[in-house]
Amino acid sequence: MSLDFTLSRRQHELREAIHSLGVSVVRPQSLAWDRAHRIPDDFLRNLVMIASSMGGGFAMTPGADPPAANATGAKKPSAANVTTAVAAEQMAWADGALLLSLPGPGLGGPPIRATGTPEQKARFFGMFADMSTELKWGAYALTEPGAGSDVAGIRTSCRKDGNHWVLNGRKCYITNGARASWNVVFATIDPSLGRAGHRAFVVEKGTPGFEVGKLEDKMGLRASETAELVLEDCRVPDENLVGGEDSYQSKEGFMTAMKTFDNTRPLVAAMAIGIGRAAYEYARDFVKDNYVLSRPVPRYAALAERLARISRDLEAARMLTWRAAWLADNEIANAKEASMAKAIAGKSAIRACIEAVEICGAEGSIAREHQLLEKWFRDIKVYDIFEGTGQIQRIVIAKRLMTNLRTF
Amino acid sequence: MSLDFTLSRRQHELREAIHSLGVSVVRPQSLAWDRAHRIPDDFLRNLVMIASSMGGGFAMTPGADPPAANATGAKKPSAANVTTAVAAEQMAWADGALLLSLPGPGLGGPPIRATGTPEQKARFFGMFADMSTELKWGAYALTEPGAGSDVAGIRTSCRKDGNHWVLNGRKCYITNGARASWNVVFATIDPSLGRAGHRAFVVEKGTPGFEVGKLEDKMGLRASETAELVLEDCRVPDENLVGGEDSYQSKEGFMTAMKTFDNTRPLVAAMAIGIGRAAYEYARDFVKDNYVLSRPVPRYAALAERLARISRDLEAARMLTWRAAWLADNEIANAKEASMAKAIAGKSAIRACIEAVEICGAEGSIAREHQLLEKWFRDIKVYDIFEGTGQIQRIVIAKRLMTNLRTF
Amino acid sequence: MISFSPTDDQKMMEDAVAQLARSTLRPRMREHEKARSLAEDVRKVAHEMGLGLVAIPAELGGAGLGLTTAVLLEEALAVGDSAAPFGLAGPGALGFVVSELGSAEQAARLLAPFAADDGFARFGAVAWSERNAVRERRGLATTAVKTEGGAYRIDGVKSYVLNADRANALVVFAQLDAAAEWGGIGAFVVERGAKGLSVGERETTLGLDVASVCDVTFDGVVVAAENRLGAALGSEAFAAGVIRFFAKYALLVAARGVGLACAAFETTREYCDSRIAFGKPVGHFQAIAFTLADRAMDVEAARALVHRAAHAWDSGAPERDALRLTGQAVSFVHEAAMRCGDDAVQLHGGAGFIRDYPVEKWMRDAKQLQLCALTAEQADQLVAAIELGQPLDPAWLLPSAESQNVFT
Amino acid sequence: MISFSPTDDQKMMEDAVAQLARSTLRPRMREHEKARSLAEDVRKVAHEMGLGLVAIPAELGGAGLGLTTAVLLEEALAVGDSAAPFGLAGPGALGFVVSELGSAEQAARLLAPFAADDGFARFGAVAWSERNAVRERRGLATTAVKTEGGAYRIDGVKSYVLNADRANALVVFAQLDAAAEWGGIGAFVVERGAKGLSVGERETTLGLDVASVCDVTFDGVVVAAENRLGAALGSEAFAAGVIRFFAKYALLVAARGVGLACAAFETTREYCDSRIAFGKPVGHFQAIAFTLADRAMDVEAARALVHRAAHAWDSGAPERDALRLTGQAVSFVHEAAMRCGDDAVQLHGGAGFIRDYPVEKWMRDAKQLQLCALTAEQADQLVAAIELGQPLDPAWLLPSAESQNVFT
Repeated sequence: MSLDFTLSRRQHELREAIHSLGVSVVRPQSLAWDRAHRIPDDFLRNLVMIASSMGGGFAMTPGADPPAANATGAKKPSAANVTTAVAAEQMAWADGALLLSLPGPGLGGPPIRATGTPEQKARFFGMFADMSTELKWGAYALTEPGAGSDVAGIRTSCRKDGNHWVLNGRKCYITNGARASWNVVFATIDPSLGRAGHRAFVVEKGTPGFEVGKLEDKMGLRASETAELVLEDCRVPDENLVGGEDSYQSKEGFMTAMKTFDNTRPLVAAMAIGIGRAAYEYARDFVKDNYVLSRPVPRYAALAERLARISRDLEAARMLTWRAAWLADNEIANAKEASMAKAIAGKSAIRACIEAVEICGAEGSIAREHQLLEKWFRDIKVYDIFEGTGQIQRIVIAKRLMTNLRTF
Repeated sequence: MSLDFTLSRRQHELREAIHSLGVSVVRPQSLAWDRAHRIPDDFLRNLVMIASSMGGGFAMTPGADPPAANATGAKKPSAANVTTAVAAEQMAWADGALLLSLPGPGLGGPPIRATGTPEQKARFFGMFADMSTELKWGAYALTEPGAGSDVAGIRTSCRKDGNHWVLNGRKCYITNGARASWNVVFATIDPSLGRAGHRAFVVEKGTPGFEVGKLEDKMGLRASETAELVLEDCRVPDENLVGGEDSYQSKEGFMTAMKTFDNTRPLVAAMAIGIGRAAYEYARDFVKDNYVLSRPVPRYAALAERLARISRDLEAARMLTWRAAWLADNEIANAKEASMAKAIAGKSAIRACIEAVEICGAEGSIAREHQLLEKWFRDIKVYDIFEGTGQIQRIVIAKRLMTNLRTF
Repeated sequence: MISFSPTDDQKMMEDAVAQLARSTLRPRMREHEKARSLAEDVRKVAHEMGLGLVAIPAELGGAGLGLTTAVLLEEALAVGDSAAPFGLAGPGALGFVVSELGSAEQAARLLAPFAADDGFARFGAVAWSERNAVRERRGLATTAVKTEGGAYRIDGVKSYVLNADRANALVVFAQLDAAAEWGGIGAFVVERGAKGLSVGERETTLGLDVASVCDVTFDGVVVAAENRLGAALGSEAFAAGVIRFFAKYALLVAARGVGLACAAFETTREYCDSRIAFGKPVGHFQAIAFTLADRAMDVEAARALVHRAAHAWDSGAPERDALRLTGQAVSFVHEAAMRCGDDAVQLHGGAGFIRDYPVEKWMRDAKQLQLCALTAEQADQLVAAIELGQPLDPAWLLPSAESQNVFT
Repeated sequence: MISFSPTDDQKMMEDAVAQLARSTLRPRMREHEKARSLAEDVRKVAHEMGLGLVAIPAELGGAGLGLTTAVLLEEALAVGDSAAPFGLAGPGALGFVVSELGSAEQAARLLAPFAADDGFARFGAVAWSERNAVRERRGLATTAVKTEGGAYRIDGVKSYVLNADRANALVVFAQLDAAAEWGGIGAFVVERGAKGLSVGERETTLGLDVASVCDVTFDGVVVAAENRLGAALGSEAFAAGVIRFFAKYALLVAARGVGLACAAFETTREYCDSRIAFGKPVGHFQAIAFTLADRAMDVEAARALVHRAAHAWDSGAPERDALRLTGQAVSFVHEAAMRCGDDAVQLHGGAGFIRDYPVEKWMRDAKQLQLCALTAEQADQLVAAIELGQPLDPAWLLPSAESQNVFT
């Protein structure tokens, strides 16, 4: 082991491949997708084909790994998380909604992977093995209208009734929740128990009592589907309780959700950096293309400083993101570092977008097919909100800095 | 009434007078005072003479107003607080420690003014009427080693014993506490009562059991005396309980201290702005004097932006300071606004000093008789700490923004 | 004498506008955004209130209420809908150009129609910015050539012209004397329907979408001599007038920014006061409460700076002082409004990203508002030039493709 | 492949230095500050550990451990006392100049004495900065004129030279060819006691007071031809070497900044963990906890950026990449260390301002450290020039009286 900050050949190639795809295919359609509120299935299908032709290289989300690999018990390659971060950054650089829209189990994967029974893994991951005729999604439904950051405060209820569970409640801001073949839905047997009362269920599409509410009209990431889900006396069979009843000793139910975040926060951080970098590069190239730098440009020194600081802060965020992913690859606890990555990436990327628009002046706020800065400005803000707001990340960090700090 | 941001003729003249004094007399000695840890009595005596010759115009601290004015019950001129803010800014511009070192009751004045008995006012203010032979100070002793921002947490005890009170405890960071003829000392009859248990006493120099501990060696404001005070079975006569026992119904005892802060925070804010402005002007003039601005200076645009933002933020702080003072002059409650002024002034002035040094490069960090930037950098930081840290100011503000927010 | 209170007349007008903002602009904000223009009935009401000509001197056909009144009213409007002031009928930027550069005769002739009964449908526009810089010299790419008959022939393309497609009259700035670079520009009034004038397609922008943004092409447009503004002015006086135009217009935009900041802050304060998480209002968490306290300071300081700058203009302060105060106000507001918009989304969490709530619009509007009239960067350069005693060189201080383009 | 772990050898060395820092440097910090130099016994220990020549290539007489090892060790030293690395014996900046510009013969000859047993009392220095800019041309004011015998005659005054009064050898940069401006400078080695060489009085500085700062006057100092460095290099190669010198030296300074930031953060974290106010540790208040979380991110990101830049140099990355990463690291560290120092004082409250506690020193040291080798502004300009594909023009990128002077 020695300090090393060079990508492996495979990581480098993967990044280059996604970059090319981004330039030639993704970006030219990005604004149209945003306006259509959807990435066409045909495009996604082609992407899945390309990805599998690259040796299944598109392991974009921790949950998207082919379950087979998991079933064999093969040890993960020790750079998997770093590789994922590198790829995710590049994909978000192309389009922020793309990775979120990829078919597969999505964020619903990790809880099943982490605590699901072998039968559940086979059943709920198996369906993604062949998507040549039909695309399929899984989704993760935790947030509720009354409980965002306060994950322990969910109110969706579940009660046992024979060999079924009956769920009642509303979930909101669920990525791919409407088109998902199944949602991992979190509910509570008793709100007063806090996290210990949580249970996770795989709720399959078409289950009676499970309805899709409205699709959200958002500031950005508009090509990504965000759904409200309604559960009214929704009956879910026992075998869909993730991990089975035995796995809900103490706080395991809730810890499942937390483990998900630890794995996905560096991923989301990487995506934020990708968008921030897109904005930065746009502004930098705008300067190169629009100014005659060989003669004195009045604002040059101020502009240069601004560009340098954006690039610097994105690089700082990238370091913390790689570090959190590297810790995960080395099976070292990384909850604090993952939250650091997420917090700094959200902040740096939002600043990058805010300042990039300013650098470009009026032109920066105008949307055109090849002028996506306006879109990135709209896309980026949620990266400091979902998967835990910047405030939540700082709580996670602070608890690990202070002795006996349990709550604020 | 109409929006107006022009100084009155009197305010303008006062500011100019202090400015001249600052340039010709104060600043040339400022670094020497800093190194000697003292402003010479002779200088202070002359200053007091000049001030009284200006019609008692140096009403620098709320407590320094001649008590006579108060005794007659004459309504204060409605611009007194604004005038004080203008003068205090200019005086701190000359030297940050000067105003703190001025003879007079200092911060000990307001609690006596606010709640003292007529006899107390006569006795403790009367001594300042003639300082031609001997300079005299009053002081305000609230902070303790274990209770800084947590004012309610003071542990210095007082218990009644016959027609005396017996005080025990330690006070720290007391401006002029060692040379003061008297200190207004806060103590508690019972810590479990919180603020309701507080009592304020005038402890006169030489009272048995009252000792001066060490004088603090500080980062900056080194010409200002900061003392530790020790009270060991210190017996204070009944008549020195500020306001007499009757005035300590409910939380009045503590509220006295709070009222002091409401009046002094804009004053401290103004002082911070004065130091910040000194640093800013130094950097601006450094640029004017050192660069040939008629030919392209590589860093010009970045430098210009930095200067503009420092000046802008100081101006913003000055607006909130004037506003808080103006509210006080118009007898409108200003606790929130006073804290806003203090918070923004501390922040802006510290940034001004930090950035001014950077603008000047290496030269900015070197101390010489006519090169006080290094000193201002050391002086300014405490302005975001004393009279309530930036955090405390934000608590005061937040409580007035949120319904039913009592504590954090 | 310093005072922070408007006159009773101003308060009455402010109240009336606030009423319109509360009852109409805010509730119909999303309706107007969707329609991409303000409804006629709203424009009519605003026109009846005389909001279009508040700041124009009475002798030039305006209401002559001064900039102080104007900023108070613009702020009140923007509290309702930050985009609305950009979409109301009236001369807009053209009013300032005409007052600063035109003769009394020209001003009266050009502004009269806006005061007429059908003024609710009349717009003025200013065509200043150009997408690409001239490479061979400094100055504007659009040219004005004097014809034999004494008229002028205008050729070129202007961009980022607000309400160009609705404008009954627009002022175009063009290069008269190429060799004189920025000293050789002139201003010309072009009426709707002029031969050779064509308005491009409406752009899609990040925010402020009730105002339209279009390119304007001048293909040999002939302008009569009497429609040249400032023909009698020397190039220095002309440049000074142009700088005054940008400064005053930017100050009005800044007032809108204060309104935006205020709306975003107030809405968020209320949300944090009522939204419960982890068992208490989220505003009772210190980090959130402190953020709100900081934004409260932003709003108060921004407002005071704008009022002060407006007062400087109205009270006849030296021009460089008024320009400096304006620059400081504009720069501060641009940043403060962005912070308020950004934090409004952040503190709303997921809800902040959804168009059901108003805050995401304020964040977008804040960003685009920074690009109207003068950017913070330009305002900073103006302040610094004054503080450093530099000449007010239009090449440095005016928006352009060589500095930053702005919407006018 | 990406890794954040040093080698076992590096860890061993780091531990040894950390031990010295913990057992000696920290406890004796104030003693050294008062003495204005490091005690001889401390310098001896450090010399025995070989800390002076870590980064110098083995073939030039150094330890050849590379910049990565050097930054690890410098950071560990600075955790003990941020000033100490500036006051230890060794070639210091001179080592980098000699490695970048000198021949192997020159380097071996000049560096050998520093490795000798009496090296604990040997200092090197670099005389670069000049207080006032030459007005008639760009470049250095100090001149070097070739004499008939082939030697050089140096005349001029240099400022901000670290340890000039203790230096056994110093490198002075001087103008050889006035017409070539920044392209016409040369570097010359001057030994202690050279005729015409005089060292001015030691300056009083804001921080880092164990290093001395003096002016150095060259009054016809004669330098033999073999003591001219880089004589064989073309002006472009020479300029590139000078930029590399500043970059590598600045990176080492940045490593010290990381140590400072880390010490300030850790001390403050512990203080906030134990100091009780309002009934709980102050670190349990959210606003303070979040501030600590932010500073923790600063420290981690700063460290990773420094490691990454050092690794780029050691692994033979393209020079522009290494320079860019260095610039980003330096700029980030300068700001992060200042934030950590500032907040350390702030979160200590009154105690932070008192010299009984270490934190006020870190705040002062942080400020002065920003002015050593390269400022953040200069680092930013370097990054921007690379990102914008601009030539690396010494007039823009090197410290000077026309940009910012620095301590070397």
